[in-house]
Amino acid sequence: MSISIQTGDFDLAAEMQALRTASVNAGALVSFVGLVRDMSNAGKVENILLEHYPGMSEKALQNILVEANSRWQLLGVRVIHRVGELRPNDQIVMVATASAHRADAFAACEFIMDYLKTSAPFWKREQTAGGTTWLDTKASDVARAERWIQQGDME
Amino acid sequence: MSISIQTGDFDLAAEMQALRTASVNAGALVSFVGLVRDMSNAGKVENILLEHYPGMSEKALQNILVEANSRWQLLGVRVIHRVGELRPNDQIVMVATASAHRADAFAACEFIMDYLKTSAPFWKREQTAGGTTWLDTKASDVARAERWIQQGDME
Amino acid sequence: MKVNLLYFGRPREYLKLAGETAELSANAATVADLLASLRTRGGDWAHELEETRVRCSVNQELCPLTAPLHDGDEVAIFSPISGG
Amino acid sequence: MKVNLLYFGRPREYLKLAGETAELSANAATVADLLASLRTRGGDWAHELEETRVRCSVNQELCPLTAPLHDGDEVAIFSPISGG
Repeated sequence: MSISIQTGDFDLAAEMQALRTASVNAGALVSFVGLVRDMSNAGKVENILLEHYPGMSEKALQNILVEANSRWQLLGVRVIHRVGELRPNDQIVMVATASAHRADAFAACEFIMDYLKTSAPFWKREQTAGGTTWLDTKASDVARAERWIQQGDME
Repeated sequence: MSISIQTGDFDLAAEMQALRTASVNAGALVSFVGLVRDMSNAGKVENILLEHYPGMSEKALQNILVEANSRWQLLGVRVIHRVGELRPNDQIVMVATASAHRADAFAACEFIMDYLKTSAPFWKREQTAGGTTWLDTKASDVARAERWIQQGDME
Repeated sequence: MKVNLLYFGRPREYLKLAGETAELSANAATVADLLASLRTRGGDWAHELEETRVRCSVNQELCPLTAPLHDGDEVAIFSPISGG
Repeated sequence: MKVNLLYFGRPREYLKLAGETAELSANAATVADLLASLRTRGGDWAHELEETRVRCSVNQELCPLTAPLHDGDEVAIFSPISGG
């Protein structure tokens, strides 16, 4: 399990190779990469600013990974979240999971993204020709995160 | 939508880069890579032989991708399946999806793998110290594929 | 009638045959009938082509063993699929 | 009592403040009380810290605005989170 919060870009290839090497007897690798879209509800996106809460952001991601490990058999997990100014088509976030079986790798990767979106302290400010907007939490992300709620965990 | 069935290895990095470039305004990229595990029920795996039904295998994968495209908003899909002799930790299969939103990219990637496992004509022969075995369809894969069945489609 | 027969997976290996053209009697109306006819060859044929061991496609579509056959069909007989 | 206040997202930009140490009266028992007290500064404070606009954490755990406060807590006030 490894987490990075960084301003620089990441190399998906190198990350996947490292995960594969570190995850002995893995049969399934799943990756998610989130990109800055060039069109938003407000129009053509010029850039976005990603802010986080240093200290809490690492802790929140760590908690999500601990929970994922308790729910699924994982051989490796890697999360990278970028902060700072990003442009359309830039990579924002990567979640990669390794498991013996694909069901666990898929579920854990989706779970981590859904919780990251709704419980890790990151903020996006979008800049369009019309000005800047701090984006709201998406209702669809909240709904997705709620699918994972089980009795007794992560209130 | 692009499908390859090949004996040679593939470069996940190059494939993901190509998918990202081709998928304009994608916000989410999901990839699955299946690897040869080094331990099976029969013991330590020496190698596996992957056979397919030329002509039908391409057609079966194409049908799965058409179905995926009809269910989800996809900006790009790439499937590579290797055939021939493979060794433990070798890459067997890759499915990568690009979409504006991650829900579609995740669902389509899982759907394609679940249907590939149960409806595309590929066969694995596993070699261990005890001899060779043609693997059976896994009941868990059948169950996973059945989750996607909707009234009126893909009988 | 004639069908173009292909074998894949375990039967291809154990029967040492990738394909053949089979001349069928009018009684061989389904894949199951075809299998029964092939099993009369005895030996590995009787064993490898037991209904529980094989799956089939007709004209490159997966189908149950009850699928009807027509002259010129491409019929494949194989062990359960296990790719990915 | 004293709390260490941090601002993130929209309030951090519009209040032009990353953090401060706030001295609270004994009446400010919850985050909601703290917000009410901060809103009395008027102007952008009254607007940006409306309850519907902000979310909070206490000691780096997300919590509802009804969360109780204790001396020395690290309290963060921010717009809805939107990472990933």
